[in-house]
Amino acid sequence: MSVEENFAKNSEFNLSMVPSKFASFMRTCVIWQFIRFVAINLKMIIVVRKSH
Amino acid sequence: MIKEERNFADPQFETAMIPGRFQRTMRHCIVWQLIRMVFFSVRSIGIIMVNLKNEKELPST
Amino acid sequence: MARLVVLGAGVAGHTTATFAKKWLGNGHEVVVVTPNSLWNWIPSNIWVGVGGMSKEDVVFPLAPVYQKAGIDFRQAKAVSIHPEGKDGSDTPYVTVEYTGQNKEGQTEEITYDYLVNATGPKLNFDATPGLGNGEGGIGSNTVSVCTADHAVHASQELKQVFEKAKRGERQKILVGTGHGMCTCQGAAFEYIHNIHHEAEKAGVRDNVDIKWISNEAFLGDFGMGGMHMKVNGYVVSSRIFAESLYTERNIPWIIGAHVNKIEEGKAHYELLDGSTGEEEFDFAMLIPPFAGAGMKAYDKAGEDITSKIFNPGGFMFVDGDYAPKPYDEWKAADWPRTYQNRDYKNIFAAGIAFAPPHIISKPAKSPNGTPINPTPPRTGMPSGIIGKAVAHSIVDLIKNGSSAHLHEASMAEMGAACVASAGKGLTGGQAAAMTIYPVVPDFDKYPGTGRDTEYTFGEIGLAGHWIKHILHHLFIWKAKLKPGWTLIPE
Amino acid sequence: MARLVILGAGIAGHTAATFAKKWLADAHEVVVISPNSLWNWIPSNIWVGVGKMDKKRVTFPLAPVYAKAGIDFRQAKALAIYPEGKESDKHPFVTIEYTGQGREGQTEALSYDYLINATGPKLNFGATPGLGTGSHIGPHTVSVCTADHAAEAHERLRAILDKARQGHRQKIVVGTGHGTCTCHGAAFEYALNVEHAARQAGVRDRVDIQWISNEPYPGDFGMDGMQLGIMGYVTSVRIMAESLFSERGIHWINSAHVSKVDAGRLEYEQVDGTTGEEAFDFAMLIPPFSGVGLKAYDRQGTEITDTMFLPNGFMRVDADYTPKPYAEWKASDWPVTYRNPDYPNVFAAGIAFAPPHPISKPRTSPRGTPITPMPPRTGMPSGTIGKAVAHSIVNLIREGDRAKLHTASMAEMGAICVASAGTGFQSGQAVSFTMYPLVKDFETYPGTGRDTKRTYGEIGLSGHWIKYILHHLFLWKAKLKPGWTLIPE
Repeated sequence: MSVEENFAKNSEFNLSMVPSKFASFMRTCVIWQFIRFVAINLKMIIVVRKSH
Repeated sequence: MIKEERNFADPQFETAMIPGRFQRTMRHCIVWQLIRMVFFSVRSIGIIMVNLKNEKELPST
Repeated sequence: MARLVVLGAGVAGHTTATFAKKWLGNGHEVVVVTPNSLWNWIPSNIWVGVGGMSKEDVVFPLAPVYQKAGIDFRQAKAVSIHPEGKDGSDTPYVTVEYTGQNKEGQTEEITYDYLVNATGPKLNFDATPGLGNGEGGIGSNTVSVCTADHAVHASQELKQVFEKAKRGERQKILVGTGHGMCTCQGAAFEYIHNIHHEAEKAGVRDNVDIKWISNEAFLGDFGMGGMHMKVNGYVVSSRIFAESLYTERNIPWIIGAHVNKIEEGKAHYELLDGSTGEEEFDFAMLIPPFAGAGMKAYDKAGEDITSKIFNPGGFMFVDGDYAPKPYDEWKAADWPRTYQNRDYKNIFAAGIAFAPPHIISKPAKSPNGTPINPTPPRTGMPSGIIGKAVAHSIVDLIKNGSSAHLHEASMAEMGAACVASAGKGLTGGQAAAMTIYPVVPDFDKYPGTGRDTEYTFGEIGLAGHWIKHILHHLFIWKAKLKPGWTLIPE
Repeated sequence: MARLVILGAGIAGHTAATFAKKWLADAHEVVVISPNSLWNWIPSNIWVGVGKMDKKRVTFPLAPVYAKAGIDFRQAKALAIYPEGKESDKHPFVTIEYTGQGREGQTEALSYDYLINATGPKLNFGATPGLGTGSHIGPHTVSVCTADHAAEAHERLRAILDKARQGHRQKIVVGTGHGTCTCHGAAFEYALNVEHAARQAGVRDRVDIQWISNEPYPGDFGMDGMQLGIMGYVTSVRIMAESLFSERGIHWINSAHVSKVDAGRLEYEQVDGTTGEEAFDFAMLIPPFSGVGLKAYDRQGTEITDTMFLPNGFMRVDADYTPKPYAEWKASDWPVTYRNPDYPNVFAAGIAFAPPHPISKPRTSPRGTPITPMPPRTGMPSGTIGKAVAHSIVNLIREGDRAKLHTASMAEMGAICVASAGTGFQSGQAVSFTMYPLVKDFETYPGTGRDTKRTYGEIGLSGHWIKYILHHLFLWKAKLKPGWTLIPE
């Protein structure tokens, strides 16, 4: 509820996607982020390999 | 040519979220959609309950 | 025995020099000319700027590393290039002016067989009145995080602002770009989100208004015309991604702004629609525009040929297609592939020093004729990749003669991985991890977004912070040429 | 023995009549007056409009249902209300004119003890030249507002898709036909269903689809948009709507008042004053809604229409109609009991009641043309209001003037809305929304005006299944088949 009040503060905020409590929590949830860490690394390695 | 990329060629479509292949598949995946239907039904019942709860009785004037 | 002279020891120059030396061995000479005695991992400067790291964490002295590697290091500033030599000698050379090694102020001519210009940018604070001190340095009105020293200064100023906020004084922070032609929005983006994060940690966020101002046409342009990336299975414009992040953190934005004047506590700006405005601040970090390092060039007769070798911005012409063309005729193929100078085949330019054929974002002007558009970023991963390719080419030229095949690293065929910090902390930190392929959009190959959405992806979270932190140590390890450094990709 | 007269047999009127009769049983009289012999599940009309259902599947004859329930059904059009009766007889009454039951054209005066005005909208095609005259649709555009209109829309759409199949490029325009339209949801569904139909017919690449609407942006829906929870984020429905259009290659024109329609061409004016025109081969434009044009007279026979109704023909109820600037609008302005302030035995339900103000921000073009989407009052809110009003009247009949009234404020009411984006048991899709409350309440929910935990949206096949199940469920309920009272509004 706290972050979505931002919508009211500024009309230009209206085209945004503001994370809910769950999404915010997942962003700093260590277990989930470890999984994402591996996934992002794989994605990055692919791009690095494509670039050389 | 990937569908979602073609659509972004139009500037009016800039601020959109266009589903990728995975999201498009999930939208028609029967098992997942059954789960979503149950989920949405539960939400709908929540709304109906709130409406019933909010129906108050006021003294007639 | 051939001599390769590398001007600059940033990401591009350092990569070129170290790989060239490794491949050439002791049979040939590699000389590095740079005015700084320290190597700096620039991406971490933003953490110095919020007090999360000290200067020592992001720099190390170059001399011992080069000594161990057998690279001839001259702490000097390159002044001019003489690609045809001079009267009486055909050997090309550069003149340098020492800034250290106890030879301060002395000039010297260093001959070369091959030259790599990797001088990086000049931080052109003078482009906006009030942004600098008139000597290319940082002024008293605004701070910067472009160098480690600037960042240290910024963190001290920021600390004072936080202290005032703690005492209940409302503070206004402005972060962004200080001119209509800036690049490097990424650094400002990271800095503003790190400030937000630190303000929250310090419990003063409610007393601090944070605002973004930049020359981008929309939030999330980043000088690359924005990008469309996969997020949660959807393809979205980086605009939504960025606007969402700013909204979530209650950071309003001014976009399409050319900051034309800074006074104490006040920035004046002009917008793309021609309107003007001003914004007050207690603390402002505004990135200056970049110019070339300001080297001159002379032919054999001593005539100034600077404009033949460099574009008006001071960046070196290479094998790009520099013919002016309207925006919709721009092609991915215009971008340079080998970074070889078009006139002198033994000169290359890498990193920020090469002249991009055109900007990547859509060019835009205000009704008053002020160009307001971000110039293309050439930092980080692309710099390293280009540096390595150039080293490869020169090594082949030295070993196999002028018929050698040159190595290519077009930014239109190059992906980049970019991790933009949004707050530091082992469990509370966050960063936006992005991959983008290719850097320069190729609308022939990928009509629509210009990029391959399979490989263009973005996500924000703690994992991104871990990656950024690991990259910090990894690249400093690599730059120090510690065991296994060649295994670490650019 | 009291008599409750209900004008209209749409969602609001039918719900009110059936519940009132169930609760009052044979002790009191319930009379329904409706000019139509058929009941229509309007949300499914868009499927008739793309030929996925025929008219028979979305309508049924009312007479047998009412006969079985013991409701007195008069197939007639209400003409005027006499809430004070006549000089000679102070009993209030309505005058009606039959349109069926073998008595076409006959008029009659019908006295009542309680009256519910649930007449729904007049489809005001006449508001835009070329869209039609009066309440009749013109030859240039089609509509999906009634089952007959929808059937005709399908006939013409089929011809368009045939032409596309023969290789002719076709242009389809879908949206609203006037600056003050409401019911964007139906047009939105139709646009997506037409796109789906064109794709299924294999001619999508030869059909250009253009959306035109009086909303400030796609997804306003006359409710000032909404911020909803989706995939763990809270986002404006604008992004969702624009994304759906983008994904399907449907272009949009916003803030447009369609000012004139000709054969194959329409003119529009936008809120910034610019004008434009759009050529089309097929256009489905929703007309603006107005009240059905009921008159009211006092005991002396003096017309009092203006005191009972607002100028747009909707009935005054217990809302705060004082004109106020947008910033001062409050959730508490909205009606709670739907009782007429002057005549306490008259109520209005569904579209027939006058909303105190739009929900979207009102805007006018530099030329003074209002371009403001009006608040939707259809579907779930209509049913909920109809039931609450029936409840109140039953209490009044049983307990007299001291009885308690039931409330159904749209500012405290949630709604479930499923917008179809294409039919098919496996290929269909629909956007399922829940929202709470319907009218934004910034005092209770300072951020977005709504409770984002209860305001939610998702697109997928499951939405289509839900819409399909609702279709059958509500027809079952409207036919008063066993267990009908268990199905919520």
